[in-house]
Amino acid sequence: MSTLAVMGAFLALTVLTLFPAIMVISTRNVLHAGFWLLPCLIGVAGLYAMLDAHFFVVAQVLVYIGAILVLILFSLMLTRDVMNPKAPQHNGLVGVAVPICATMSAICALLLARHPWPAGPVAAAGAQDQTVALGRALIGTYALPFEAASVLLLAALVGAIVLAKAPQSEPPAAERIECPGGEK
Amino acid sequence: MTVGLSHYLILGAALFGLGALAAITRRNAVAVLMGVELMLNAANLNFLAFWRYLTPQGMEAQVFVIIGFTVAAAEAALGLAVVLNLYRDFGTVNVDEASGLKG
Amino acid sequence: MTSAIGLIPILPVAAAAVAGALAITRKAEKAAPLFTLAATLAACALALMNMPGAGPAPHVAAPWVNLIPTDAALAAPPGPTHGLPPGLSVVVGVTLDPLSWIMVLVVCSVSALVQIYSIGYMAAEKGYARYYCYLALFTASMLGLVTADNLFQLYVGWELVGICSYLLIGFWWFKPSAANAAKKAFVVTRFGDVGFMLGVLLLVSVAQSFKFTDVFTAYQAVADGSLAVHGLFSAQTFLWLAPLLLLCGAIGKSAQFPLHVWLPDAMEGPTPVSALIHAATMVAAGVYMVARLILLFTVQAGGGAGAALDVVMILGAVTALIAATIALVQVDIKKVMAYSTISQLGYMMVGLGVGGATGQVAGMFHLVTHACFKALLFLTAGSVIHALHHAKDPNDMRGMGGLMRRMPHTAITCGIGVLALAGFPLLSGFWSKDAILAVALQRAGLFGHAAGAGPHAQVALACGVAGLVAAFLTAVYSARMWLMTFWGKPRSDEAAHAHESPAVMTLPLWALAIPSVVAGFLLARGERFATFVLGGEAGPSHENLALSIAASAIALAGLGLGALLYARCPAVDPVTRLPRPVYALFSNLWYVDAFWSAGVARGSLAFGRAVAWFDRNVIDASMHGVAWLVQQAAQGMRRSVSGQTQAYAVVLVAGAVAVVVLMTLYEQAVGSPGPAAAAAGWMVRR
Amino acid sequence: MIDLRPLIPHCLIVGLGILVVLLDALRVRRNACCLGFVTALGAVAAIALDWMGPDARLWAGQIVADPYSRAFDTIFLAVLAVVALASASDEPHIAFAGEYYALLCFATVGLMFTASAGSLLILYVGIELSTICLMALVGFAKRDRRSSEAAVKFFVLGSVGSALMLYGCSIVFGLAGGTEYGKVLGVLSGVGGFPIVLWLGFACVMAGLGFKIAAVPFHMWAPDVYQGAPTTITAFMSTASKVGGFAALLRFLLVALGAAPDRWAPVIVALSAASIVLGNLLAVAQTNLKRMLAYSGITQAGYLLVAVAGASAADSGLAVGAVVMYGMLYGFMNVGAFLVAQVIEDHTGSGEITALKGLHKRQPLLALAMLLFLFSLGGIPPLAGFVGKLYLFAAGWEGGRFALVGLGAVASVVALYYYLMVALQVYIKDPDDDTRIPVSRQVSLAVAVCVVATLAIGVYPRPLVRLGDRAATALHAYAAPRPQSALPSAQKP
Repeated sequence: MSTLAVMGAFLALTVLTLFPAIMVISTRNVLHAGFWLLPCLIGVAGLYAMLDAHFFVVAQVLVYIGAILVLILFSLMLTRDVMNPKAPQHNGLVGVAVPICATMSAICALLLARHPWPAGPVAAAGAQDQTVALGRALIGTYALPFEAASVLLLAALVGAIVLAKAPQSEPPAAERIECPGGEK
Repeated sequence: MTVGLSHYLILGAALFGLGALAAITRRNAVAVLMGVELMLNAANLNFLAFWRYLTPQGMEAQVFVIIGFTVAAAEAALGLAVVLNLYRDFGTVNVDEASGLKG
Repeated sequence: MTSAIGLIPILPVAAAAVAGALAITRKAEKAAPLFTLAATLAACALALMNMPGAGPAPHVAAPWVNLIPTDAALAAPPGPTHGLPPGLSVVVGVTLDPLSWIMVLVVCSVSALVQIYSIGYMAAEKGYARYYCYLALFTASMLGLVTADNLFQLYVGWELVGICSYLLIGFWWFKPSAANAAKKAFVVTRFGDVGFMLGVLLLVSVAQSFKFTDVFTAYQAVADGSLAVHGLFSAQTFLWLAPLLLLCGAIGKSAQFPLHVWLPDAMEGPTPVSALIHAATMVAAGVYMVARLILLFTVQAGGGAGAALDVVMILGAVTALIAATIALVQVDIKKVMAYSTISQLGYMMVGLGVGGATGQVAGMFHLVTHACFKALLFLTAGSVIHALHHAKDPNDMRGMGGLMRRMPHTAITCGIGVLALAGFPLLSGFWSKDAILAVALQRAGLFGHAAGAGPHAQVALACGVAGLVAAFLTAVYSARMWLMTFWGKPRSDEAAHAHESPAVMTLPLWALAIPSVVAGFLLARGERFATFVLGGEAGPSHENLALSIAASAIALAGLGLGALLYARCPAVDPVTRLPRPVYALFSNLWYVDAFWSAGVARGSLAFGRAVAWFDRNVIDASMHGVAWLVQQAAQGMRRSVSGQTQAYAVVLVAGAVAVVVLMTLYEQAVGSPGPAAAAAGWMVRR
Repeated sequence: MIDLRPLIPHCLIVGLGILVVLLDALRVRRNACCLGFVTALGAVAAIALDWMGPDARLWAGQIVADPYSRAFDTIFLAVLAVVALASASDEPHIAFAGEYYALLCFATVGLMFTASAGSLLILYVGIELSTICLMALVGFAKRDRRSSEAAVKFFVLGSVGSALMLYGCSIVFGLAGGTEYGKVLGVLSGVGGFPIVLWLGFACVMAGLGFKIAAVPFHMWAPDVYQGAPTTITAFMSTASKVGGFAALLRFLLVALGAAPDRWAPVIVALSAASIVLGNLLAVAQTNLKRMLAYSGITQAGYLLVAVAGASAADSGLAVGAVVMYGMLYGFMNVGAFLVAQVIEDHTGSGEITALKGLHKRQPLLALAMLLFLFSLGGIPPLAGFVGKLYLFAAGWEGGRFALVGLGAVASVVALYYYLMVALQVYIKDPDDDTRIPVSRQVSLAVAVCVVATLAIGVYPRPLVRLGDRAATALHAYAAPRPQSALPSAQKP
């Protein structure tokens, strides 16, 4: 691929990633925000592909888009009926948060761009070799973090089940409604 | 002009900031979770960019990304359970309405 | 036998544990005093058996803990350290040098008498065993403090004394005023304690040891220039800062101006506790500490005049004077005594301010005699209050009068105490007060000249004169207090029907009255005392007939004036029934009376009121003001914690950004380009 | 073949977690308190096994088993044991008792990883593991609205904190080509000493660790979450989790960034001063006991940071020893205070400080225990808190942080005010209701352990000092083999 084509692809993926990200923030409808997350995550998967990280392209699609995003959309639909479409979808912190997040992004971008990173990309191994090497690493040098991550998933699973399971006796409905700050 | 490491890093920084913005300003708890996922994605992008340009033979970055995926999945699962709980007790999924504890 | 002296502070702790167990289980509460009293007397006996003689003072020590024993620190190559060396160890020890020995005797005997007295006084109270538990703990803390041979133990005892006083002053927790007074005493003294702690840390960091002897050696070495001071300070700064920081502690604990405000409020505790606090324990701690460490106040660079001693002396004189004037206008019998205590503590500070062994002896001498007569006075006050406990305000002297007949033992012993306090010739207070005035005025160049380092002559002169004035005022209010309480006719039903306290309460009074009379005389005007304290060396003589006569005259004049002013106040004047010429004579005297009232007395009363006002509205109020400000700031901050999760997240993210910005600023301050500058440079180059 | 013996205690605790779930699921609860005792016993056994294991650095130094990590493991496991014991009496009322203990165990394993972490990878995994478990535990009291609210808050802030930390790790990785601490140290010997970008990574990692230790400005979650969470969980979070953050922080700063202490020191000093001032100020205004303890915990984190700041300038041995020591005694006294708070809250239904009114009449022994904990937290001799604070301040002083030590000393006075306010309620005020407060045997035992530890450490701290000493020596030895030329001053040509 020519340099120009690579640049073009990168720019396209940038737009594909950042524009939906902005929409995730700004769109009023939360369900739409959930849908906007899809192209964003696909854009990131594309970037992974450009970085020759083949395993993670698949992982991104499977884990993020296949599992996490579906989970998110599912729970959005579950709780949608409580959301008043006329109520504001953003809190009063926009004025404070925008400059702070912009500053953070700017500082990160400037510093990272300015740093004299060692020159140029080194040729990457093929997809199959990479995946084999990763598999070996996960049962070799990095077995411990891998195992720890499995405990982490187990813990999250246990915690999620405990929290999500309905309590034996529901509190009366009247008690639920009068929450502090409930009426905005 | 070729696409270099810094391009990915700048993109990552932007994505990170946008994720933080979503996490801070959206009232809906699920949308907050989406923001956090964006932030984690930015970090993962950083890792893979560094891996590709600096240590293509090393494995640590990829392991870190796998951990990042795991954490994202775990947080999504747990987060949604927490939100469900919030919905049960408060009748809302807006983070800013659960503000009884303060001071 | 010597090794047993380690038990002196431990025995009362054990007794306190037993009493505490009785208090918690609420069983056999009446047995508590047996244990605490036995422990106190045993400690006293141990001290008596180990009286320091010509040889080295009895001393036991045991290593307790190495404070900083890290192997890593020991293995590290020697580099610049900022103070504490690796392997600094705390050796706990009990010493019975003359200074400690005297204090042990004073603490034990006063504590034992207070405990006996309390058997009667507290008989009807709830929490009997709890009370004795606290008393024993208080005694133990003070014994630990005075027998310490190192700064660490001194500090621990210092803090424990504070806690015990908190518990005892707040003993009647159901009275809000008692609870507040307890808090106030604790918090106000803590202000001084901060200084004390910093002073201890500073000294230890230089001396690299907690032991008094090591600290003295190191301090002397710094003064000589043979030891360098690391850290923030120059040697010169260290030499004045360290003693002054220590003095802060004494100001708080010994109720010196301007931190004396807690002491009058501390009267909310049971009266025997006041006796203990005022005579032997809490307030004596500060004076004892300064006396113990007097070398630090005296030694200055190049043998120059002691700025630290000037401060001690001026502070003492100001306190003595101010407190005496306030005492003049009080109507609460315990308040009079409280201010009197403050005033006398000021005296002790004036004595200590002379510096060296001379000052040490003078201050400690007054501490000992004051312990006798002030404990006596408080216990008599307690006896009176106990007798009047049905009255609306049993402490108010305006509701007393004529108790002389109803309570002869109390009245006579109180009279002895009052005379001793006023400095009546040949009683104990006379000798010790005289000694302080003598050393102060000698330092000023009068009555012979004193050699060696010490405060400036002008300061000594001013403070000596202030001491004389205060002595006069002391005599006035002493007479007033006694006369208003015991003289004349009862001014209330309760006073008219008061009964003498039981023997268990009056016996301790007599036991204290005897030393109040003879202590000064027996110690031969301080000289025998001085010889003992200085370990066999003959103390310097302050024999000066002229000064003694002057002091006696001042005391007698004060007493006389008091009698003139107040002997008539309590009741309808008996002299009106006398034959006419005699009455005229008394009338003439009355003119003198009026003259004194209009002139000196009313003036000093007004001054006293003004000082009391200042005390209440400026010093007290500024303390409250600080507390109020903190509360307001806290409430303001509290409102900013909104409960909004995402506002918290903003702070979290902003915190991370702030860390980067902070590092930038710091880097720019130290000269290398920070991220912001680097980023700007990058933009320009593009 | 890699020697896996150092990981036996970790495996034991994971296995313990699974075991209690199975015991619960199979209804093997003859005695209702069995699970709590099993957990506590397992924790104690793990402490013993931990100290029997060999010292090792596994997988190229990613994980380090040495007396330093063991000292901290001991703290986490001791807190786990005490908390499990105290929870045992409530077991019949907990809906998912097995899962409750399992999550506590998993959180403890995560903390043990943070103490052993020799690379940011392990550190991140450990921190995430403990945080995720705690997220679930905070919301465990599902029928309590406050618990749900606290869970949401902890979840949102914890996720943002973890994302910040992961981003920071990525930057450090990019600079060093790896996150093993030795590699990070190598970056410092590169061109220009301390690359500017490393600040960025440091700041983000610091945000994650600051969140864990609840230091200002990363502290905002703590009061709300402490107040809302079940009290036993609060006790665990405010001690084990906080100390775990310090274990990781010290190793990261002294090993990975050990060659540039003058660069990170100002940040630590600023965090410390801010924590001390803000924590104290806000604690003064609190009326809820758990909130007050939360703000006091923020102040305590500030005190610990005084020692960390001291470690920057001088030899770090004293500071490390002081942190280990304070971590241990803080664990006992703070857990003790929270357990008393729990008893009161269970009985009266109120978490306000005024609920303690006249406690000494209703339960004299518990009142005495509370008084001891409060005085110890206030740093009054001869209790443990005094010795600990002495060490922390001595370490700060040794490191030349005189102003910070002065601030800490003044703050200790202010802190006494709010501790005494509670003592006032306990001892001075009259109770509204004179009935005796029942305390279960399990809770009594747990409180007694805390009391004995608080007293014993205060009176005879020597063994704990030795422990801290060994930990310091170990960390020193771990950091020492690095070439001294890594120091920026030495690598000039």
